[in-house]
Amino acid sequence: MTTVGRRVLRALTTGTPVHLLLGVLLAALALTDPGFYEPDRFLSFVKRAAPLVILAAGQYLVIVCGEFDLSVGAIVTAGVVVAAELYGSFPAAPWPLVTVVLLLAGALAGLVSGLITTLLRVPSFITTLGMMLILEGAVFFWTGGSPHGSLPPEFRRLGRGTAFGWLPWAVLACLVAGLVAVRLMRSDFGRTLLATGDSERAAALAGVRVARARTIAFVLSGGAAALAAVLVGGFSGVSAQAGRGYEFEAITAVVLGGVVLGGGRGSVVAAMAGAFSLQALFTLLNLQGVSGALESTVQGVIVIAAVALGAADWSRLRRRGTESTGAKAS
Amino acid sequence: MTALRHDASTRPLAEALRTARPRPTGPVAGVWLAALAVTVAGWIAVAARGGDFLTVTNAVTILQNCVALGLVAVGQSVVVLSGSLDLSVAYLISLGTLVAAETMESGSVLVAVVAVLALCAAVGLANGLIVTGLKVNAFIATLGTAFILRGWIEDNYTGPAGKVPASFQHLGYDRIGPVPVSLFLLLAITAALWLTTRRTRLGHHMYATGGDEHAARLSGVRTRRTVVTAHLLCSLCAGAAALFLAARLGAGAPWAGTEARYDLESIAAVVLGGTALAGGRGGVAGTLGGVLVLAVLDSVFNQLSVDPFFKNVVRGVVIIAAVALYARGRRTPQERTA
Amino acid sequence: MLTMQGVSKSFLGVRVLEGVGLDLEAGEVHALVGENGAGKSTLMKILAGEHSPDAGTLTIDGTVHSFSHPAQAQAAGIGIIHQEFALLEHRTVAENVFLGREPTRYGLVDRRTMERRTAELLAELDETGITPRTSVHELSVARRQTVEIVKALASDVRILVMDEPTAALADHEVDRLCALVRRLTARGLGILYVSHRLREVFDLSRRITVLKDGRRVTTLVTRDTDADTVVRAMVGRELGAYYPPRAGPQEPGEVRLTVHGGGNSRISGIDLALRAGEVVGVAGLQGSGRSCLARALFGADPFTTGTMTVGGEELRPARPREAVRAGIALVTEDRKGEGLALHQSVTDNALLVTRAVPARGRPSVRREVTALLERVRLHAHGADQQVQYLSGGNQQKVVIAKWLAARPRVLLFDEPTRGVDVGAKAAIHTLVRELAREGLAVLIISSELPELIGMSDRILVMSEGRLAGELPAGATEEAVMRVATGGDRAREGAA
Amino acid sequence: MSTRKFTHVLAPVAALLGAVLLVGCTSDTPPGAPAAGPSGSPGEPGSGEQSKFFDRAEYERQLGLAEVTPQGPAGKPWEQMLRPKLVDTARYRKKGGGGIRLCFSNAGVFNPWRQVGLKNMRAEAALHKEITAFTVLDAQGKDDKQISDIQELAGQDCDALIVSPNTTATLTPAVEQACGKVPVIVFDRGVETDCAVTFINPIGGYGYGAVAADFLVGKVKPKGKILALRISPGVDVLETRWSAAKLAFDRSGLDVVDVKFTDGDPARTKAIVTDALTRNGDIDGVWMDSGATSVAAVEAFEDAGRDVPPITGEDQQDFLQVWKEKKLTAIAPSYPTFQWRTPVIAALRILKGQQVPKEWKLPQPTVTQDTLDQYYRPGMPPLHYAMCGCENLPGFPQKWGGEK
Repeated sequence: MTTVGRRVLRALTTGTPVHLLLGVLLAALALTDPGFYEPDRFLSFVKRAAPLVILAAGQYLVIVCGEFDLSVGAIVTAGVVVAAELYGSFPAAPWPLVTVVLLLAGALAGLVSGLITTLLRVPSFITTLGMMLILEGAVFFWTGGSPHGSLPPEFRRLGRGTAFGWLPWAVLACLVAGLVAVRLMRSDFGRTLLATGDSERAAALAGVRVARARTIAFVLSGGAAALAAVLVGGFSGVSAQAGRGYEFEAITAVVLGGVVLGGGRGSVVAAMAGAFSLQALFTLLNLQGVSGALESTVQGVIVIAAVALGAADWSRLRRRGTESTGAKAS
Repeated sequence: MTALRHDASTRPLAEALRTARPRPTGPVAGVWLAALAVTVAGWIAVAARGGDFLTVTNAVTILQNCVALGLVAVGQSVVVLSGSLDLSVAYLISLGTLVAAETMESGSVLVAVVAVLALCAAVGLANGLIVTGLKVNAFIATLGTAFILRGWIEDNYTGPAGKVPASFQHLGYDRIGPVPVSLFLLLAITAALWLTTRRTRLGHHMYATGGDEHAARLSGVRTRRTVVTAHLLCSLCAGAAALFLAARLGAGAPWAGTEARYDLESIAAVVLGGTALAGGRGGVAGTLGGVLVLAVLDSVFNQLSVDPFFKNVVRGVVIIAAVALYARGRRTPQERTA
Repeated sequence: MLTMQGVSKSFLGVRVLEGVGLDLEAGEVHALVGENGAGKSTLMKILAGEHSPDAGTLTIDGTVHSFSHPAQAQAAGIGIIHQEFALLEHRTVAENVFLGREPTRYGLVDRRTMERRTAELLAELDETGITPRTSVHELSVARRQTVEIVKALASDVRILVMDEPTAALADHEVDRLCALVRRLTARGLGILYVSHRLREVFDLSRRITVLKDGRRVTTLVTRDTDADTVVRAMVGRELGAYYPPRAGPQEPGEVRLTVHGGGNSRISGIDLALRAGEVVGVAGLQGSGRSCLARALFGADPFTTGTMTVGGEELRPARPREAVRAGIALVTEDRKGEGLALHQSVTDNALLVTRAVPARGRPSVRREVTALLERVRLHAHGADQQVQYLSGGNQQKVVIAKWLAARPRVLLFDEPTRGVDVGAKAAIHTLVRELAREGLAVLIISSELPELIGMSDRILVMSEGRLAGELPAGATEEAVMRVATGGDRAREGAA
Repeated sequence: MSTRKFTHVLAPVAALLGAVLLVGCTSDTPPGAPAAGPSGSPGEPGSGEQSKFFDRAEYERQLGLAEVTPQGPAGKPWEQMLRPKLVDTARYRKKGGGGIRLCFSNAGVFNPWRQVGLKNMRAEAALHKEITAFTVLDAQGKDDKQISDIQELAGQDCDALIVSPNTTATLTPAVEQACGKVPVIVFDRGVETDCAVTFINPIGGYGYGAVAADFLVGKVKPKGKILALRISPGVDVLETRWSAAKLAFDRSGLDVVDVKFTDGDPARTKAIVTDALTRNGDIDGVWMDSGATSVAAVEAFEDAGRDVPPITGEDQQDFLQVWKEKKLTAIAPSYPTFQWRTPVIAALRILKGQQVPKEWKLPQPTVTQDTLDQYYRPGMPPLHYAMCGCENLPGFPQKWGGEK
């Protein structure tokens, strides 16, 4: 086996299927709708995808270190409702303050999830499932079912408005979040996070503060969810179900990007590409006029197929892998 | 391996204790004790407000409320302890009620029961094959199946459909003495699953596959077959839940399974019952206890007229706390995190 | 009894086995040796039904078989004892022994028969420390091995494949295992014995087959050959001096690490001092606390009593991170589980420590990684390759590189050459010596006494969690064993 | 390489390609092609086939009711009734003194409409000193639990039982059981039994859908392109709204270019509207089956730099506000939340032995340009429903989350 061959195969297994899928979908979009690549239209597509992309980046951090975050949807809902509730009580609150408060609150929710998961050793699936129930319950309990205030235009600018008259702030936010995520994964912290997801014991014995790294991942995921909440709230206003289903969409996007549940493998770029693919798929289905009801069926089939494709390649490599590791043991 | 190594000489006492102790493991006893504790606490709380918690009616209501979730959850525990997961049960139940009610309207009850079970078997088989054959992570595989079922339901049904004849509604409403007949269905299925998981080869292989798939395979266990069977059993349990719900609702409803979030609720009940989410440990007996805890909690909330939103907060806390307690109990020096 | 002919197997176009033939007779031990990557594991896996061969035939008692699942191999009478045990930790011994072929009555698993048969088999092997209802996670490694053997015996195997059965055992346990193997052959079992340890191979086997690069080099009758011939066949060249020369009588350097009265739940009363430039060996039986000592020094399973100094400053590390900061490094015995992040690249693994515990003056850039990898003589296709694809020896070199990147002052090795082929072994030995010469304090734990004696400037011997004695360089194996077993007070049944 | 391994790779590839092709293939079909439904008459091109829920007699009855002048006190629509057929309730008269215990089995509070409604009901119950206990059990959207709730309440010493069913068909047996023990009042959705003393509801979905559709028919140029946004398929009350609207559109010659489900998610709604604009060039009117996402639809037009075409919504505060501020051409039919007050009133009448209508039809006012100022009330929360009839209840507006 040549190095090149291996490299190609490795590239295939780490993310290329999603880039292929994204390419196919984007080409299909271009065929369906020739105007899709006009700057305005395309930017608005990116704007629409921004919350999911940011959620996927956050979810990636958690998944890659071997955990789940099912609470992101609830954080988005809670974020939107809390923002409206804050504005209900303090109509004059400056938007940067509210935004920062939301981001901190999201990070706090992530911190709690992270600490429960790492210190109390509760599987994160359960921690974040519980967190989801708690957040949804608490927020609506607090607001009596629906928030008192509405979101003022200044606050909504980030999700709705444009910079320089043409560049949606959301695209900018998405870009910044994406760059930060990529930088992060290239940093020492990012590499140790990957190693933690790959082998917790090896990481711990190399001096990695495993619990801390994981908790930080949860905090970042919570913060990313809060940022998504700001965008979603800005994009579409107050809604009591702003974040519904986002947790599964984000996980789907990440997995679609070839990131392996269980940790240690996959790139954040591929995860975000997964989010774009998902959004492109929704858009394509919309533009094709596929019956709304069938959309989820198509989505289900594509998700299973794409992941199976990744898994198929991967399983062959894995055999190769067990062979080598086996050989080493003999 | 170092972490696994012990000085053998310190072990005999522990081994002796271990040998002497009968098999039921900690969490099972724990969750039933918790159910008892919640009942007592609820009784005190309700009594303090001048109510009466431990009435026959109330007890019957609690038990009745266990049935649907119980049926799904015992099935879910079989997949979970085999190391898999099923997120498609909620939509499968919805579809099951619809198929049951429609078939009963036009055909016989028997045909309907067979149709629902066949449908569920097919979905379970598909889930199992996607997980084992295509090697798609169970989380994603069953989520995908859920999406597919959802599309199917939304495309084909525009609301409640079908009608369940009175003869079949007995399953949902009749009682023997104070005990609802459906409870016997739940107990029968649970007993059957308990026997299957604990006393048959299939069950041993499920624990083995969930505990360490590689080791199980090397030992000659047909791990794929085992996982597929587990998915099959889980879906059939979802089918039983669908039939029960159809009997109780008198019709099929597209939201029969989803509004109640049977997917996540059943997993919550499973882990509440002490089954490890990673598989290999736990069992259906504990799950039933977990379901009971949730039902008793619900009833207490009802009696105290707690805000429904606040209920969710408490449920979330209870689930996390319970699993944290199990994790504490399981924490041993040689615990492997891999 | 068993004949394999012309067996070939490729993975992704890489030929791993090519036309290998092998035969096994009833009642014989046939040893299979070869360097890493020679194809031994693949051959075994084909025999076990884990892989199916691309070409070639497998005949048992005249019947041609082709397995696609381990269950079929079992049914054909082949039992495998894997180096990494195939045991379920949270199930009982009996459940493990009969896993995959539980006896049933009326369709239900017959627990009583299962436990009775297990007890009988355990009794046959004179194993008194295990009961059928013991949960496996409570057993020591050596006992788990016994369970594995019982498991194979329970299925009426006629062909038993043992993959590095002694890798995890201390010498005295090895003797016990050898006795066991002889009893099994006496019963008429054919045993295919895969091992790196030539001593056992010569002790036990009737014939030796040598594999190299996926081909069979030769099959020798043990009686008519010697170790040199076998090694030559394995590596295709003469190996020079087996161990690099010691530093010789020179002034030991400054004291790098001391412990006084160190202890925790497993070990107690530890007093030792490591000096710069010396290689200190630690010997002891399985379970004597050797690894516990290393882990305690490293803060992984910290000391709870006593005092410790590192580089002259008082420090008793409570977690690995503190030890790393103080300049201590630990190469653990479980390379795959504790040493490496298998799906990460060589570079990422090599930089793991420096990234996790950043400090000034340590390399964290790729350029310096290259220098490091050269230093440990890593033969890899590139620094971006995932370490899971490397051979055991190269993986171990990555682990060492990872620690060298952190510029440690004290280096602890736990079984540095386990599962490492002969060539890489020598490279590692040379490297260890070099490092000591450069002023590191080195502590080596090894179950292989020749290695330990060959490498160490002095040898500490552990027994029952204590330091039972210290021997100078060049001590004999007998001397070491005498101390390790507590003089004449041999620890019966301890393993 | 064995064939088995190859199929591992092949199967997903095939499925993936298949899925992509499936998406690609549909481009040949006309926009808004009918989804394959289980049965029903072939639909007119453009808007899909008629739902099997469509009930022409009921449709005509509702349209008729909309024309009727309600009986009852003016200004208190929650006490008004349309074409009442009064029934005698003397046998339910509560004998002896003591307070009244009222019980309520609620389907859930899973949307703002129900949240506002429940507040109305609680406030109404608090108005009456004779009600000493008001027990609410919340089924959280689970039919199964609501059945148990009804059984539980029927087993307690409630003087009257109010039921707001989660699903029409499924609660029938439970309600029938309860009818034998306690006077039952059903409202909002019905059940398939007439054992309840009274069934309270406004005119209904056909009326709602028709009002909105007729408005568009009047405002949009002939052959104009209509976008229909629905929450989700399979919800009976929403299906009736759509089938009435469909009928109106098919008659009018307006072109329904898209029927889409929004899941009640504003973000999705914006995406759908944006895509619809792309696909069809322009949209001349938007019909919505409920108000939760109308503001999002309006914003989608704004964000695309288009004028907002005639649009329908609901009496939700945020929509009314946008309507007023942006001077939209709009209409907001309502499914009034004041109907939550009526069951309490009905219960008291029944327990006093006074006559109540067998089916208590409430008026279903519509917010039009003319009445917008009457219903729009600044300071109320965005998800508040204007048609709450709660303005004079104690605690208004704070209890409803508003400001003085």
